[in-house]
Amino acid sequence: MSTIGSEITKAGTAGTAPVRSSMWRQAARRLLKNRLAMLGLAVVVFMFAFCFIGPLFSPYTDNKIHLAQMNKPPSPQHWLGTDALGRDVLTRVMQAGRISLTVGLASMVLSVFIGSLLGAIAGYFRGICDQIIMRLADLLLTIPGLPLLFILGALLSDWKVPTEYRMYIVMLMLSLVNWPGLARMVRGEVLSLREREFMQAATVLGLRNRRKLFNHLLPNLVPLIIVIASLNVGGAILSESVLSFFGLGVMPPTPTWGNMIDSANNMIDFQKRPWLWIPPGFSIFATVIAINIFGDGLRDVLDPRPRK
Amino acid sequence: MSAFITKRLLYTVVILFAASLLIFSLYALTPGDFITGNIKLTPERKAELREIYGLNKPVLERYAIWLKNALHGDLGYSMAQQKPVLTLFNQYIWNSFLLAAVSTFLTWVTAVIIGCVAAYKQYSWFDTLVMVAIFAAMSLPSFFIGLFLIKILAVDWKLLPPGGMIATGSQATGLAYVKEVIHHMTLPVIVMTIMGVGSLARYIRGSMIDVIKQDYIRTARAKGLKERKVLFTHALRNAMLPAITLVGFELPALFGGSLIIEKIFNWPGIGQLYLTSFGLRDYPLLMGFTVLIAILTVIGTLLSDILYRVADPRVRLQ
Amino acid sequence: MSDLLEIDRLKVYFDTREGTVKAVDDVSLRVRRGETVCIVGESGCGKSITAMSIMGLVGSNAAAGPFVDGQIRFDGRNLLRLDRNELRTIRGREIAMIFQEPMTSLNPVLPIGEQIMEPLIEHLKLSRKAARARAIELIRKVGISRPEQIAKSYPHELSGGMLQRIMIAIAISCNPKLLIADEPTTALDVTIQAQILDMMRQFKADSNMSILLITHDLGVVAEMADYVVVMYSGKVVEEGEVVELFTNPKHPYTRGLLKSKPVINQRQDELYSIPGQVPNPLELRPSCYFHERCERCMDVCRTREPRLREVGDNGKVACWLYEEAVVHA
Amino acid sequence: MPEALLEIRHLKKYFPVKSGFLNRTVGQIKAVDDISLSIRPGETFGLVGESGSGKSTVGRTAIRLTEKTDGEVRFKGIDLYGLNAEELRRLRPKMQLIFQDPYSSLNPRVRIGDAIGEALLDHGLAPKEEIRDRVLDVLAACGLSAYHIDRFPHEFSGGQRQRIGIARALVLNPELIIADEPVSALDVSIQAQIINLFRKLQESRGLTYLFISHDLSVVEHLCSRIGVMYLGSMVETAPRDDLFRNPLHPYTKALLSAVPIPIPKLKRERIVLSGDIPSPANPPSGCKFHTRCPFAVERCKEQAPEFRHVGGERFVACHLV
Repeated sequence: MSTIGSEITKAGTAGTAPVRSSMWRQAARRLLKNRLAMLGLAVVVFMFAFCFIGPLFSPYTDNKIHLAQMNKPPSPQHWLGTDALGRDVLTRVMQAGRISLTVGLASMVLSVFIGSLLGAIAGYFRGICDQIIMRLADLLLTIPGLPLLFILGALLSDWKVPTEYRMYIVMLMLSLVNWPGLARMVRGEVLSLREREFMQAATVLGLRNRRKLFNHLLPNLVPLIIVIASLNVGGAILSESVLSFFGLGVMPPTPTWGNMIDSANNMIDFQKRPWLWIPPGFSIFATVIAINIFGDGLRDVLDPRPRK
Repeated sequence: MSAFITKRLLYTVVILFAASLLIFSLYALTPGDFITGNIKLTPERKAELREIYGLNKPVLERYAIWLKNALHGDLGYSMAQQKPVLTLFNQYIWNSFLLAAVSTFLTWVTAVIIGCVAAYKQYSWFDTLVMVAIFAAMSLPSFFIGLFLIKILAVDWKLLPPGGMIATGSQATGLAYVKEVIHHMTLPVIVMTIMGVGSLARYIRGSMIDVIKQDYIRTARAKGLKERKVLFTHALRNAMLPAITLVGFELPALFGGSLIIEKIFNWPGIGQLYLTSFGLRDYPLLMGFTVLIAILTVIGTLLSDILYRVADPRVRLQ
Repeated sequence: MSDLLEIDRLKVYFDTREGTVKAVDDVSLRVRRGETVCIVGESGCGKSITAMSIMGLVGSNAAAGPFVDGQIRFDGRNLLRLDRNELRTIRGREIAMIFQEPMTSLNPVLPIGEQIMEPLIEHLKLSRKAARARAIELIRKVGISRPEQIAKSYPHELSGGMLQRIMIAIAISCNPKLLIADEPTTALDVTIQAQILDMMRQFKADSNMSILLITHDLGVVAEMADYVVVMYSGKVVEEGEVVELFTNPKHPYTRGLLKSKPVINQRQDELYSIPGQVPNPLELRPSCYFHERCERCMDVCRTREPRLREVGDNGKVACWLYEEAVVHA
Repeated sequence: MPEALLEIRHLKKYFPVKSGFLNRTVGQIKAVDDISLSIRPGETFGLVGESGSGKSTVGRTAIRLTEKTDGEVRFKGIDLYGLNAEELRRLRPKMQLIFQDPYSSLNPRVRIGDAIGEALLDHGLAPKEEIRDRVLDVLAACGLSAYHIDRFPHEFSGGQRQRIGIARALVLNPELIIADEPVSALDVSIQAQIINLFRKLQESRGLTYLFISHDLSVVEHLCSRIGVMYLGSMVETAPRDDLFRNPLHPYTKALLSAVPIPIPKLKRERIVLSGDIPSPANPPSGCKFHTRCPFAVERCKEQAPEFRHVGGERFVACHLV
């Protein structure tokens, strides 16, 4: 994505030296050199493949109940054993991952979208809309996260939402709680970008507001939003699992990593059948740590302010 | 300075009103209530009770009543426990506070040490190790690590009790009681510390790295001061400035208790109280708890602003 | 006048992702007691790093510490071979340093008085009370009124000029033999700069202290220096007595610098300007590093590095123009 | 006298100091306090002064980058502060500003070809196909090569970036260029190149400059008339030779004597001002310079001197002159 409005340089670059690498290609090259970040990316890709492609290879995707196979420990047929209804735990972890990752990612994208939009508006136009948005954000941030989610969860079960739609409502709930923090961060960035000297230069050149916003402010804001998003994906996945753990998120029989761990609440499963709740827990940990490490590498490359 | 405080206090009161109104209406929206949910009561009895507790009145009116009482220090009557909400809070909140205070202290001490050493030895193997450990701590789902440690330390190796504040049915008092509580407290504190130390250590490390690059650190070294003095009198004091604002944000967690930890470790704190009463739809208690946390959050924010103004001479004088 | 400081073939190389940067490449210079030596050069010529290496403050916690070679003899002791503690007792005690940005060179959250007392307590082992009294005296000595009040105030409450005076108070607190000043007045207004330069000359006269002054301003060099060293791309290209160097500059770079600086009441119509820009430190090959910008560039300049040789009385120059003269003479 | 290109009359810019509960304004920082000057077409007017003198603020309020508090600014006879936003925007290409810091005045994520050509496109000053050639011409005029067109600012040195800043202003064929300390951040050899570029462009394109600087030797080289500012007020205005050979105001004399001359062992009597520049938040009473002026008398403390004409094109604000 080379910068918007580069019609001038694109118009006739044939005769000149090869098009100089844009900021994005240079950032990508520096990222590739960061071994730790690449390891993180590899694990993330593996987890996505594991959850989305894995089930295709598993013979047990029918989720049928095999009472004969109840609560079997890990064995050659069932690498991670079976659960109380005789279903293959490995397949369920894959399917659960699909839901958890989708909900985590989707709620992050939603809250970053809402947060950035409102934050940018508040930061760029300031005045009343800044006050309204920020006061609303303050209000939401005053109410403790978990109790708020509890109330929303309860409302959810009351409206008798069919299970398959429940996932999308959970996404909405998570982004409702997350967007104020993001809005505040983006607003701060926009306020500082607005005062930068190259924005004053744009005013001196007499550029229209539209061009100042899209050609000058946005190209500098987009990398920061990507960094904020990558650092929040992990958090979103964690909060989804917390919700499911409290039985508020996606309800069984649809599996999520969170509600699979919830099974550990009954004493026997917890003590005798760790293969039921440890694999989903470990999957969350592996995915989130990989995303955080990759996100950190991304931030070093995209965020001009040197961190390390 | 005082003008700043009065303006902020006014703003705090406004926010609290808005928050309590929002919370109250949200709770009013949640389906069912203690009475209808209670199967033991006959329908007439239920109607009668609803009348007494004024549940039939419109939401705004109920809020007004609640608010009037709350301003007089009466947070209403817990239907499930048949006790005033405040006395209930008083009973359980200190258990949560004990857990949170110890773990917050440990979190801050560990984070400052790890953060500073990692920043000072930047690019060293220790720094990379610390960074990976920080990422791990930030990526662990708290309930999972709790269960995991209980499984290994309590169930398999029987080193620590799996939960509760005292051994079931023990009548220990005095020193024995204290020793027993500490024994039970160890595991939850470990988990809470792991949860907190990740992001804090990373924050302090980042702040320390920025400060070490500053000109006045170079001046301190040019003065021939011992490296220890350069680090503690000059670097740490400046690095901790931004961290001070985080102290205020710990306030809600100190008293609010952690719902997750108290559920897994069966710890008789205010968080567990909230969980059980949520199931029973015991509104007065739920409302009291949520508003209490909201108050603590807002006071926490105010506290960090004031702390920052006091700590940083550049801001203090404005 | 015996030598107080002698730098002999100093090399400071930094390893970066793109390659090795020879920031200081085989630099030698000496400072005699009671003498002011000025190192002049443009940004990136290595003058600051040369100064910082004397104090052992170069990239103290950079990714990989710089490669440092050569000798820095101060009062007969090679500073590069001293262990951290020995070097630390010299810093602030025998060699003091002031920097370019006074606004950021003082700890923002520590009162001024405290920051002056620190070296007194550390090196002279004064009690806090004695150190505080000495600090107030020092503040008065650097020309600031109401010293008691200033001692209690914080850096952000003072102007740039006053802060630089405080830095000088800290520097002279233990009566050092050598004061290193890295662009001390660059960030100050010209009327304040005049006051600070006056004061530095005053202290040098009072205590026979030597000064190593780093600057890019030829006017300041002319006012302060006894001896001048001109640096370019990490190397010394010319050095000499101040009058000789200004009236009869030898190296084309020195001559170019002197001609391209506009001088009050000596207006020229067309300002001479050295073409091109400083070479990229990563692409340096054996040659005279100034050859691309030099009017009198010869073939030999492009391939072989000229040696710094004696010329005239007490002057040196590294340029093939003078090499020939010696060969033919 | 041909009609002035830029006419500034009694310009004032006060920054309010707010404190207290209702953020009431309790004081005023008089950054620019009653400045008047006029610049004829093709002339270079130099504005000198130390930090806090308000010279940059004059530059920015003169093209309405920051709004004025009082006074009048006329560009080619047009009252700038009478225009609405759109009219002002359309007039902007005619009066350009060049910033001091080459690193922060260029957008790091925009190629320099776009940065230079963008305003032409936005104002419709040239058809799309022609823009590229216009950019190439102006790059050449500023000493940059064609292949630089699609590079990013971080690939250039300080001197080259300043050339890009000049090219960005030049491509709009402005009549007035305000240069706010354009060479202060550059090394001596690069400084000379940029100064020569300014002079060459003025001769070839008939530009008019308002040149703001704290470096008197650069100002003497480039400017035809010079104004000296101190703490928001104009203390003296004069043609270059008069000012440098025979300065009238004590501050100008002190300023000139403080500039270090690159001639060693030069014997010259120097006026070293005592004390520090007072804070603009509470300037001294009467003549603001009286606290540091070696010739100050009782009258200077009470009454601010009037900025009056003293013959030829010379103005000065001092009771003793």
